[in-house]
Amino acid sequence: MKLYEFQAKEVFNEAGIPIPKSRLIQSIDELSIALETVGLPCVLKSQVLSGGRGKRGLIQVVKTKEEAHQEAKKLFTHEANIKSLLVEEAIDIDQEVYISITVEPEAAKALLIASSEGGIDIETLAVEQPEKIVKYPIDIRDGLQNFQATEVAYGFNFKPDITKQMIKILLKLYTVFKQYDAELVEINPLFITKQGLVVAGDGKIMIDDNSAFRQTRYAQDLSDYRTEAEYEANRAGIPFIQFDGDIGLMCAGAGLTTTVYDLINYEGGTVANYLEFGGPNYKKALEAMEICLKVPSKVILIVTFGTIARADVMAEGIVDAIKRLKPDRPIVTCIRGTNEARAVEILKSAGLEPLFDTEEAVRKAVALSKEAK
Amino acid sequence: MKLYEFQAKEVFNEAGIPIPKSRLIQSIDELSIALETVGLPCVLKSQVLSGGRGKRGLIQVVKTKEEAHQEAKKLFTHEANIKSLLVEEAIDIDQEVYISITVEPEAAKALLIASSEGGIDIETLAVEQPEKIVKYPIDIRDGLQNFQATEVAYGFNFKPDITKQMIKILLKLYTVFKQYDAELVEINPLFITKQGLVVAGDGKIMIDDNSAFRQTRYAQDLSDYRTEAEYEANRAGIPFIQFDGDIGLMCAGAGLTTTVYDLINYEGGTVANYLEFGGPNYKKALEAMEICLKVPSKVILIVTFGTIARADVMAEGIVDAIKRLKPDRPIVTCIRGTNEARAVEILKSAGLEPLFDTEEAVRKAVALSKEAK
Amino acid sequence: MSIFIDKSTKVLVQGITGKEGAFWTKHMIDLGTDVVCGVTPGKAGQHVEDRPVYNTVKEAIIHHEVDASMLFVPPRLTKDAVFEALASGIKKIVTIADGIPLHDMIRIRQAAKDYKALVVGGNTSGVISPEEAMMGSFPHWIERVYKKGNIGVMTRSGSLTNEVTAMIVEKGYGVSTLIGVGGDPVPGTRFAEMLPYYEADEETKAVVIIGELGGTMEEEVAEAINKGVFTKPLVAFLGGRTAPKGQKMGHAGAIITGGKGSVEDKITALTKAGALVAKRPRAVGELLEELNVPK
Amino acid sequence: MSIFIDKSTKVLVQGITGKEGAFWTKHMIDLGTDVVCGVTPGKAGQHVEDRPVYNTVKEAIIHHEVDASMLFVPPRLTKDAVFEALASGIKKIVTIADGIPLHDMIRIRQAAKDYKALVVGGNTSGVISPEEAMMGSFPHWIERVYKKGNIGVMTRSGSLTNEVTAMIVEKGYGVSTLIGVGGDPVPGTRFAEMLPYYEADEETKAVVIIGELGGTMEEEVAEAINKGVFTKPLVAFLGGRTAPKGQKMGHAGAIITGGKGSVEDKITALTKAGALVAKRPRAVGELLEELNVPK
Repeated sequence: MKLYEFQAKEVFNEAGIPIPKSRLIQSIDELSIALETVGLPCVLKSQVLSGGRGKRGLIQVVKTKEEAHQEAKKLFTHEANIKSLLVEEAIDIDQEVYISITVEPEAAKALLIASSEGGIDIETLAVEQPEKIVKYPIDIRDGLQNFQATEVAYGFNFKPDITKQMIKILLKLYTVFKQYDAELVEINPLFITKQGLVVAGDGKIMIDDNSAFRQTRYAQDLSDYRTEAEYEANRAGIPFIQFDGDIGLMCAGAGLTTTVYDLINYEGGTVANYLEFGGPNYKKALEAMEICLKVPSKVILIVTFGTIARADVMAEGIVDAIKRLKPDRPIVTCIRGTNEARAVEILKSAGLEPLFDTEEAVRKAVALSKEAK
Repeated sequence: MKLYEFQAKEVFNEAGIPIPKSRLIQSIDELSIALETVGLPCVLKSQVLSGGRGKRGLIQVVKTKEEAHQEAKKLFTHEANIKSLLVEEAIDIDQEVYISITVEPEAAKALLIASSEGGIDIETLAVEQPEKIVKYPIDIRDGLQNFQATEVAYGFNFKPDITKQMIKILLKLYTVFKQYDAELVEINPLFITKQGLVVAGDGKIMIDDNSAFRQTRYAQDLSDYRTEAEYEANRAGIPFIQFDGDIGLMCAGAGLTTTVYDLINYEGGTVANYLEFGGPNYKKALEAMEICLKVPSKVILIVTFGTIARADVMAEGIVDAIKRLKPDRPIVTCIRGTNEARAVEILKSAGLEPLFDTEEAVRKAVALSKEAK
Repeated sequence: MSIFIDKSTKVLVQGITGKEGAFWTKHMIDLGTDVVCGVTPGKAGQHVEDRPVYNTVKEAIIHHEVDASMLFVPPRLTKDAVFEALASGIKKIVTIADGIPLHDMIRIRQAAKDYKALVVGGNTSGVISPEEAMMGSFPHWIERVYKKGNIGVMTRSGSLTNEVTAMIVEKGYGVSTLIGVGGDPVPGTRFAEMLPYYEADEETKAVVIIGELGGTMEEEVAEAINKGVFTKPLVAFLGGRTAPKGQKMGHAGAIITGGKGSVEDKITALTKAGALVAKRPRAVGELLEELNVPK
Repeated sequence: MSIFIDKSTKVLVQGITGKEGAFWTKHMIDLGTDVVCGVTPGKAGQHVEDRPVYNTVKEAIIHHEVDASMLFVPPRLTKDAVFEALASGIKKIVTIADGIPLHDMIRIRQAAKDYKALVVGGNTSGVISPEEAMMGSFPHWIERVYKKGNIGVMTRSGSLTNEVTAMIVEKGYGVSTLIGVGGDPVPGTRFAEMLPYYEADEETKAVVIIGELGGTMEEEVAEAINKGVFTKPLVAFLGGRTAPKGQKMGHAGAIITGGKGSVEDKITALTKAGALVAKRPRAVGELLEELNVPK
């Protein structure tokens, strides 16, 4: 689970990592008070979970009250469905630094990544001048130790005062990583101000979903779903992504789904949505199909090869869902695995033509999607 | 630093280790309310830091209000200088268990010690039937793990319900050990009640003095000092113990002090007090001698062999202290170490006869102490 | 033949009395697995499929020789159960738990390294050597997938494994040992770590890996081939060639891999190392034939 | 000759620019110690006694070969400084800090074991090989204690060491290497662990240990003699024979040692192993003579 910038900064602030003066507003009415607190010039930062906000125009520097109102109005009515803005003081930036802590799966360690050349071009730097990026493995039993943060910080060759601030921030960033069961904590850019202070310019925290049971502070935020179908799927606990193609996919397993996605593309078709209909969701045929039918697709393709997710149970669910929902588009099934013979009987008795070969099923779905055009 | 039983139980309670219903009282006036809360019969437990309370009559079981008042009055006027009583419900004991966690210096681990035969005879058991005591080393990086507590608890062959309570208590006891930088956490006895509950009958927590800077909750309690001299020494940060012999000792270093103590005994003398006049205290000659003079001794013997604690600085301090305090008893000095030639000059110029050999100094002090009788 | 487990491997089951544990223990035994005993705290004295149950692993290994432990333990308790098995000296551990906290998995893998043990999982069906033995939750009854043979299979996926393996079997091949390393970001055991075992196994004539977007496990396989650690034919199938790119892991993910880690990069690395990469599941079997891997 | 340190040992000083660090660095050099460089974060570029200062140990070892690290670091920061030295591959570390938290010391000793390193201290004056080298805060200028010779000395005490060693020197002996293991309940290095080095050192003809009440370090020495790990003459001095008994460690202390650990028990163990135990400091020198240890 990814936190919003304002949430990440809230966490940073509590941990003792300096953040700019700021105020979160949910409507244009709150802007004036925010400006009084924060001062001018300031930055209006749209709170959305997707990246590349700067390039998409979702971050605006404003110098006057009028400009602030004008830009805030634009952002609140932006198609990106922006629910809140972080109004933040404008910082006199001397330098932008990159720091993050993530997981290194091979070594089974945490990995501190740092570069004195932070900012939006960090990924380019990683490719072109990887030597400018420090990668420092951390044993999670002891955590990031003071001497390690010291080694990293002095490596930047900042002035002593900046270095001391940097050491503290690195140590605190690790405590956040640990305390929040994070997949990633990232500050990019970390500003060094002209006044000689080190301040988090942005903040990204991704909490491990498997640790949700012990990370209850920030529940999954639903305001960022783009469509009703995505929202419904999330409520039902069903992984779902919406695209703008023709074939609605109900598949089991991320690997098989991705493969079917590839096969559809190879055959010249397009995907309308991805829906996880396997694992713990294999008994949720009704909800799954209901969500699929909300997406404007031309055909629904169901591909499974289940083990614990029994084929017969899935087939029964599908048949039941068809009876209840009376879908307005053709359905192609390719349901295999445990008890597949029984599944075939069930599907046939409901008038469907069960297929057994994934490629064949994909070809049929693509053909149907083209016919419907 | 050792906590009182009531403090240890406070810590246990917060950590989730069950304790008996109880109320702390500081005077006899509070007894009635305590009895109402706790009920009868109950136990009056004197809160003193020294051990062997049961054998010294400092713990009394009472059945009636009258008996309670009678015994409480006795305890509050007891020579042991009891400042408070823990009034605790009487428990229907089925079995007494021993558990503790301490440090194993050789292996560099924590050590969980447990026996299903707890109570006051645990030390005898340790000598006579050591196989009845489990010693379980714990890696402090991971702490006591659930499976380890499970192994220890099932080793007792209790009923499953008791075992489950035991596992939780072991895990919580470890969190106390860790959280309080403890040298020792001990529950003896740990009661198994006739009702099938596991409850801490007593509690001992010893906090590492070197961790005092991060263990600030319980400051050293001064009410337990027996004499004004001990209290003053503690205020001055000077290690001090009072005995009832004739020679007041101002020594540097625990090892040397203990050795001088031995030598005095070998020579037929007795020690009036031990005072640490070395290490960080080597400049505190005035305070040290002031404390020594409060103890009824016949002679003061000063033995040092200092390195950083410079001999000349100590000699100067002694001479200054003598001038100011005008001691009423003879002083024998044996001050060696860094700059000892200068120290000799200083002492001689003040009319003292500096000695260089510890045994000679001890013999002289013993002789003086006998003359004075 | 097979690696990791065969008929002679003595398996202990942690969490044997649970619903899932008892169900799959029966199936493991049906397939020939030598399940010797089980552990569930508080259930000592009970039996599951005639196998005795103990309170702790420590107790169990007093009475039984044990080579491997199979965990049917909830994700939150998995770290503790793995540590218990490791502390008892067990060197092969399989956990199928789906939802093990990430930071727990880091500790599990780190501990496995310290103990020089293999922990396979979580988020997997486990390990199966068809007609020999199984540790996990494989539906060995699906004949067109779980057929004995001479192809080693390693996979990060669930259903996709059935899809691909079915294509191998369709061509007349079978499986020596199938290892599901699992779909978690930090699996206990990685592809490249199992290659030396497949290399040493006389009956395994080729290995198929079923990979995914993200991470560097496939690149590590390419490296192992480059280093000569693995010299047998290797065919890879990777889903996600046309998948829309998500930027899930912020900049850090891209930085770690130096901007690599995409399916294209994996394909390049594997191809350079001399492995074949199948575009469709069906092609896996076809490529094995092209390589003249005997059936 | 000497063990642990001699003229050729290249020593790094952590905390070299501090008051204590600079003071003792001068004395270490005066005694012949090969101090090659120092570390204090933020002071890179400075010099102490002409030795260059670096921000980190990692940086220092790029420019210097280092055999040992001497710490003049406050007790609260000692764990971090020891870990820094260990992480840089330094295998001999001495810390004189008085007041290192107990749980920190457990980790320090555990880490030292993991790294197969020796950490001497805290709460000690360190290690000295008279006329060769010194790591710590020994007043080598006190001639009647710090005289070169062939007696190895190990001690848990401070001032008592001067007292006892003076008695050794009074009899015409001198010291090969004096190691203060320190007075903390968990010292980084224990008596018995240093015995093999004294055993191997040709010039050391006998070892004197200066022990105390409590703990089991003296019993471990007896065991080492029993096992033949140490075969040279050994004389022990133990203070506290007549000391009033405190029950500081509750029941646990008594349980761990099975009711033992008193000075009498230590004397019994050492005597049984063939060591001699001196009753008074003066007797230490006398016993060495009785044992015909050459001067």
